[in-house]
Amino acid sequence: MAYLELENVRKEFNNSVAVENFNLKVERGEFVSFLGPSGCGKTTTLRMIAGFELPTSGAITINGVDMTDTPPNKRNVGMVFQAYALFPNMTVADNIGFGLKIAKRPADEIKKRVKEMLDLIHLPVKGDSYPYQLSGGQQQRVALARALAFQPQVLLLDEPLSALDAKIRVELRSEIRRIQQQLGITTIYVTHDQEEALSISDRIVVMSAGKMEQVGTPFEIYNFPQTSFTASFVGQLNLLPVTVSDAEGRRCAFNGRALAVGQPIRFANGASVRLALRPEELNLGGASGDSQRNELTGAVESVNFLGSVVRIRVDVGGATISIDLFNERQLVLPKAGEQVTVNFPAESCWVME
Amino acid sequence: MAYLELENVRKEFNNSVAVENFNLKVERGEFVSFLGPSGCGKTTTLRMIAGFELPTSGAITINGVDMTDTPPNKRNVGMVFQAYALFPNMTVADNIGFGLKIAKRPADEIKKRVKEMLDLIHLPVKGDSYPYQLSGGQQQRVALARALAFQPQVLLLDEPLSALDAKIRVELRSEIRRIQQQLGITTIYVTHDQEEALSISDRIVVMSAGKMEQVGTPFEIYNFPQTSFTASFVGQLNLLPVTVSDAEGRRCAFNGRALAVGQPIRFANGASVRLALRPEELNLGGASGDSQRNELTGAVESVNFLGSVVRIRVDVGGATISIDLFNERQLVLPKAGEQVTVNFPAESCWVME
Amino acid sequence: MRRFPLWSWFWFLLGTLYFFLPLLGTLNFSLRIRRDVLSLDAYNNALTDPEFIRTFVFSNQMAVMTILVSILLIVPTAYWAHLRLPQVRPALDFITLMPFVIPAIILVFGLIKTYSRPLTVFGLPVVPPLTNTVFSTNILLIFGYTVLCLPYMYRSVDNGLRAMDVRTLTEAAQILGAGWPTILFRIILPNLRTALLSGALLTFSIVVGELTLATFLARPAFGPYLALLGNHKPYEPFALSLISFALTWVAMGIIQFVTRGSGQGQLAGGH
Amino acid sequence: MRRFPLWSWFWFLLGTLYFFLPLLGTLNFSLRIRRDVLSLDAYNNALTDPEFIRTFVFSNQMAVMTILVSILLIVPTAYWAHLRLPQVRPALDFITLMPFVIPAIILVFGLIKTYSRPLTVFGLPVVPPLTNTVFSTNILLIFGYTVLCLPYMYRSVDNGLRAMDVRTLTEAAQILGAGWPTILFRIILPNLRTALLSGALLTFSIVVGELTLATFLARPAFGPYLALLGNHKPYEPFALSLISFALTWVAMGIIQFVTRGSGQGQLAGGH
Repeated sequence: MAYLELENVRKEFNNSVAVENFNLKVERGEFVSFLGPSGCGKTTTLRMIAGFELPTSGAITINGVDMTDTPPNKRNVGMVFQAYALFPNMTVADNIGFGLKIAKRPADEIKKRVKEMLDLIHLPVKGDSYPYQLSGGQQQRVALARALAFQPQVLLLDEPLSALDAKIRVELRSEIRRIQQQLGITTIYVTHDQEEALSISDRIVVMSAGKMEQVGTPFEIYNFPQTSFTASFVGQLNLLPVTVSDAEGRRCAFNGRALAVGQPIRFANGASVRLALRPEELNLGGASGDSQRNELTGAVESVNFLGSVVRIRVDVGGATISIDLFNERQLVLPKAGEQVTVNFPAESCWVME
Repeated sequence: MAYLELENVRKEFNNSVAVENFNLKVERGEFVSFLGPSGCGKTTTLRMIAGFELPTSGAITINGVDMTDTPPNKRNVGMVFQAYALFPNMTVADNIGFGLKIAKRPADEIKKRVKEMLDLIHLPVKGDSYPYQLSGGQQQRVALARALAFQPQVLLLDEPLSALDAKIRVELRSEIRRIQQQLGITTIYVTHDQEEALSISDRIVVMSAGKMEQVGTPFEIYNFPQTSFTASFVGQLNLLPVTVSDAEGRRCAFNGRALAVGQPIRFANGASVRLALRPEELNLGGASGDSQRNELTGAVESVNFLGSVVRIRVDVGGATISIDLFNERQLVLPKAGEQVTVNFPAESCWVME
Repeated sequence: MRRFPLWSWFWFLLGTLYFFLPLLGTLNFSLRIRRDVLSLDAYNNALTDPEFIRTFVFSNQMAVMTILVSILLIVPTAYWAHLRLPQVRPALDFITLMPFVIPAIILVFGLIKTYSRPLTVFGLPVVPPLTNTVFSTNILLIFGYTVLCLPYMYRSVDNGLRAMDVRTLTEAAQILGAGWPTILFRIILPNLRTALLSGALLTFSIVVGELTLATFLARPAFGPYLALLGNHKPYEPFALSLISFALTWVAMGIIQFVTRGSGQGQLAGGH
Repeated sequence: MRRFPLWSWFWFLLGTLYFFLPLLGTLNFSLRIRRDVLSLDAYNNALTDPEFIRTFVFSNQMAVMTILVSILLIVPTAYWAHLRLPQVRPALDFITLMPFVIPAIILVFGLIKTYSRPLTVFGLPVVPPLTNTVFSTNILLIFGYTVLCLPYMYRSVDNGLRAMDVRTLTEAAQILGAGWPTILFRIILPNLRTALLSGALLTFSIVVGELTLATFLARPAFGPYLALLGNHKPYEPFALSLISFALTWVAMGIIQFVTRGSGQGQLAGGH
């Protein structure tokens, strides 16, 4: 049986549906992210697990115990908020020890545990500081320590990094992952940042408009998106208007040119669909007769140097596609207006509505 | 003669130096970015060009006229602010026409020009809206139109995109570039975002602690950084501690292994220096005897899937290096702990202090 | 909502009752000038008293002058502090808070003593005596009111300026070629509209009801008239109380309406 | 700075003079009880009057009670509004603004009329007459003061709550296992410390100087004593004015000190 389980969870606010038909089983020690744009219901779902919102219907079970109606202060769940939410009137040590003090643990046990936690977050000497004396990143580490100090069954993180600067964000996310793996704690992580979700999670739940779009590992979500929402929300995507020419043989046609598709086509012959492919799977140059590679030609619209990546936009007639290449010193880049040939493997593209 | 020229510009605030020894010639129609971390003096320099700050010493010339002491309302310069700064009591049309009205142009000319500007920013029907009715991105377009309406000699942009969401930011930056090229207006753009500066500029001025670090095209800045600040501020960088073994022959040694360096070494033999290389120029696998490629071996520390890019960290003994690979479906990725060989071309690495 | 303790409702209800009971009582009483019948006679009596008209008009004139003096004093000072001297803003906040905590009676003592003789500083005459003529006493009264209302007006203007990012708007106007008069009258003042209105209405309400200053300066204002009436007549003061109260509601309704109507909630002043 | 028009300096100077001249005049005058000599006799006379002690102590007691009643009434209401009913906050803002604009004289009329008889609502007695005994009249006075000071106290508490992100802190405490009493006494109140202090000090200053309510309820408070003194003695009231003023400065100094001392500027209450 799963450690944390949400069954048919539904939540309405004033007759508008915020979350519906939410079913998820999370294994002990698993790190699951809820990924989606704002208003997709990811935070509402997290708040139902915390007990701040009650589901309109459905059940939430933690470690086999039905928690659906348990108030938040009886759930034994840890939570980290976007706004840190450290108690400003307490020192860092008192903040971390707060949950243990509430649980009336002996003072020396609290002291020992606080010390452990301070070491865990690499802030061993900050115990007597006040929150306002710490940087945002340090405050969020303390909030993490506070959430973990009383050994909760589940750790919930509600966009914990979105108030931080880009560099700190990258640093702290691997920190969070390290601590989570070290303690083996079951974790739910809410974010709207796809790179964050991809890099940190065991599994991702992509959400949109209150519904689950797809559940899978980062690799599955990125490489095999099952809905057009997932495909376009996670990563960059080129979309070519094509006609299915041979669904069985996995072929479609773009401007009269036949293209091989690596994955099954679930549309009838003659259907007008879109061929999806990621910019980084395209290459400049011909396919040199490889039947498993497709070829397109067109005029370069722009060449955009972005640092590690060079993005080339090519007008292939009726559609513009982006090609991402790694910057290399020797790279000879085409100029705007030049005619180029572009190739991509059949395997890398798929057909969507 | 250059269209906009800054000569030996220096600015002190309360005896602390904000900008010093700033020399720059900008050609007519050129797009130059000032790039650097906050507090590096880039905004102060821009504000001196606008006339909001006066240089402590030095001269600023626009189109051959010395503007050093001219008040901002006499400079005929357009500016776009980070906070949009639209006048909330005026409609979009009145905002755009404000500069022309101040200049007492005839009403029908203003009307015509406002219409042109609204078309230019692709908001033809928003003339009668008030700023609070527009999204952030739309407000910034209007601010751009307002700055351009009275045909200024120079356009200044002070972090115009940093208050916007990531997707809008990318969209609006190519919009700004398009309009700038269409009108051929000389432009100075201040940003702390290296990708923004790389993608939009003709030339970049990298600044740090009030000084110019390097001036060059995006390609030069990224691929041939001249200072260690530039190298580490722009893009990701791997740094290996190496010893120069043969400065003449462009060789150095890392853990007893000889490495070829593509660029001249300006250090003596035996000097302890650092070898710099970008994560995207490394590849997995052996150099297969190519003398112009270097080889390192080590244990995989982590494999991090970031979507379009997979980042592999390898402990090569005494240092950890990052390798960026494009995600491809067929890619067989090493596991953490596995021994791997990594190769990179001599040309892609250089030696720094 | 579900888990919230009941006592909150209790307190909320108590607060509401506490506030509205006196009002109901006053209304009830003011309608009972004739035994056992509800009538508006008390209102009629009060409003037709020529002394009422005279004092009410006088107080209104004083209020308008006070508002003008306040705006002229505060807007440029506050704008300047926002634009160029942010470091003096705490000092301004502090100074403008003081009329809250200096009782009006102390203020009026100070005014009378200081300005009833030619004011000398280190032996040099600076201001002639102001209490000698009606006109100059009115000036003293207006300046006294200005101090009394300073916290409200300053706070309104300060909030209004804070909401609009004074510095960037000023710079945006400058770079488009505008000079100082244009910036003040075309950018700053129009965006302070609701803030000024809110400050003005508060000032108005305070001045019209003010008792202490007018009494001690012996000016025929509405506040002392109302107090006098309270000592002599049983019902009419309550009618006037309610009228004044209703005027207040109307004034605040106008603030709310204008604030909403402009569609720019973030620019609203007020407290 | 360079290009800023000169008139701003002019206004700034005028404002400062305007504020401090009366103070200097008062100080000068209060030291001149003996002809041609500066002396502190006026201060000595004023402070040794037994009536001064009596009224000052009474007003201080009233002030303390007013502060307690205000805190009990306002903190839970404001906390609850922040946590669960953000939509009622505009209404609360509006209601608590009203004492600003209802003259004290109207308030006291309403209080006297309403509570001098058994208060009936639709014929049912709700509250016994309060003006019959000294004790119950004091209660009426305290409640009157509470209304007068409502804007200051509510605004302090509201600012304090606004500065601390009530909802997230409450949820953070809940998820760590805390119940309501713990949340209120360990999280909310400690973080309102400076806000409450600031509101309390303002309330204190206002109550101690208040004239109208105390006069009409015939209670021996400090405000009426000072007014009486002003009609009979020439120098002493000015000495007391300045003492009261000094107390005010001390009180505000304490606010500033505590606000700074806590090192948490963002949690400061006040206006």
